[in-house]
Amino acid sequence: MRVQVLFFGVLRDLVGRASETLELDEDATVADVLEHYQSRIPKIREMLPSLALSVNQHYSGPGAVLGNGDEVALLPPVSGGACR
Amino acid sequence: MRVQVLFFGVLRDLVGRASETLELDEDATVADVLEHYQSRIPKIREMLPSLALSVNQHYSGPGAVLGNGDEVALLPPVSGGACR
Amino acid sequence: MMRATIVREPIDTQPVLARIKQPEDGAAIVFEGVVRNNARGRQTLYLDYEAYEPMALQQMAQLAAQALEQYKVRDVAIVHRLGRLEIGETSVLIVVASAHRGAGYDASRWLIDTLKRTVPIWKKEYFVDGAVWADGEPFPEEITRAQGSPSPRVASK
Amino acid sequence: MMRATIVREPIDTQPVLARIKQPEDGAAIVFEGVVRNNARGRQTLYLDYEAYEPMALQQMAQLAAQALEQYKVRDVAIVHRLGRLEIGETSVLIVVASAHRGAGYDASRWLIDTLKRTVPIWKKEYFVDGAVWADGEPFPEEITRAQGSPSPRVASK
Repeated sequence: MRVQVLFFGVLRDLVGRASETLELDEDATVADVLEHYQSRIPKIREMLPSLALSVNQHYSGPGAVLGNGDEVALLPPVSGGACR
Repeated sequence: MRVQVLFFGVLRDLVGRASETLELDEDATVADVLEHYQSRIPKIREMLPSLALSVNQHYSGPGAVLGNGDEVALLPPVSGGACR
Repeated sequence: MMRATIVREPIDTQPVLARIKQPEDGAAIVFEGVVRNNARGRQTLYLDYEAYEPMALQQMAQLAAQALEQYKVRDVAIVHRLGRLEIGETSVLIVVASAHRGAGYDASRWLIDTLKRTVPIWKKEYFVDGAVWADGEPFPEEITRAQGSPSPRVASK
Repeated sequence: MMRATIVREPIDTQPVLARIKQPEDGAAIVFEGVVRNNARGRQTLYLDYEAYEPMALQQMAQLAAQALEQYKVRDVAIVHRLGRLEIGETSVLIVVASAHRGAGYDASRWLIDTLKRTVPIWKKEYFVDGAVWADGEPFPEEITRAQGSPSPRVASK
């Protein structure tokens, strides 16, 4: 099955693109997506404890099971608003 | 000596005017001004614990000694702003 | 530019806010007190605000200065309107500009809370069946009352 | 009328405030987050804001609904701007209308605090000598992290 993976902020710079399509086994989870990018871009490994995840635009955990056509996003700590 | 006495809000309605000039003995205090209006308008007596006073536009107590030309005001609880 | 002003025309928030914001600010907090269509369950028609104007202005300027010092905000503006106000109109505007938002919120809230208890302004509420002076909030401890507060001269009599 | 909006043009506070105020309100509280001319001691030139737009909009709408429920305020509006912002420009606007001011201040503060930690928007800061993605605030407890948060499926591997 195929999922769409989106990258934002510093992650987009690291991956070098805003999104890509990933081919995964049936019953793959968000953790499998993370595994893929960790091995491709080692720097992502140390960022994991601060990253959040979403599936189809809702916050989600690494255990979430994916379906064909799902939209997964890797989200660095957010920084909207202005002042601290 | 003479002082100018100002009335605001509900006090102005009670006294029936916004200000008047009062003739006082030398060394009179704000308490003497209060005494004068209490005897003239008994209803003011029961309001005293909630009223504040000013002399020359600064909050003041009943003990303040007055001088010729001073401006004394009797101030009901204030209600500026809008909502509670 | 004055930090405290009293006006008799409708209050226009935008120019006050625009004037106060500076490049070093990270937050602007605006409070508008608005005339409500009801008071204690009765339908309000309109309000009349009156002030002991020179004293009110002085008190407002003093509150502004105190807010800058106590809350380390960069600038504040306080505007109060007098005269007849219709429902929905703004009677008081408080703008605070600050590098950090926490201090801004704290200063704004302290300013309106303190203004409502210490600045000599009174409102008369008009209903279909009559008008009354609004019950004010009690003066704070620090302000001596006409009776009941300790006062050396009176006590020694 | 939408309670949450994302725009790319300058935010104009006045119409949002005018639209939201109703006769039953006694207080309107406005928060504007403004682009500062400095960050951690360095002089900022400008900022770029980007968002995961559909999710950000959903999150903002959810925050608005939660604020109405938790704080009993009458209405709220949240506007965030994206793209390039110059110093002094408003990146986020939060307007709360309420019968009572205490609830209004509480809701306003909760909204900006929560928005800054949960709404997927990121800013890049441009300085004379380069650009960096701002360190975001850590996600709150309730949001599971990619690693380190308890998650049944991963734990059973």
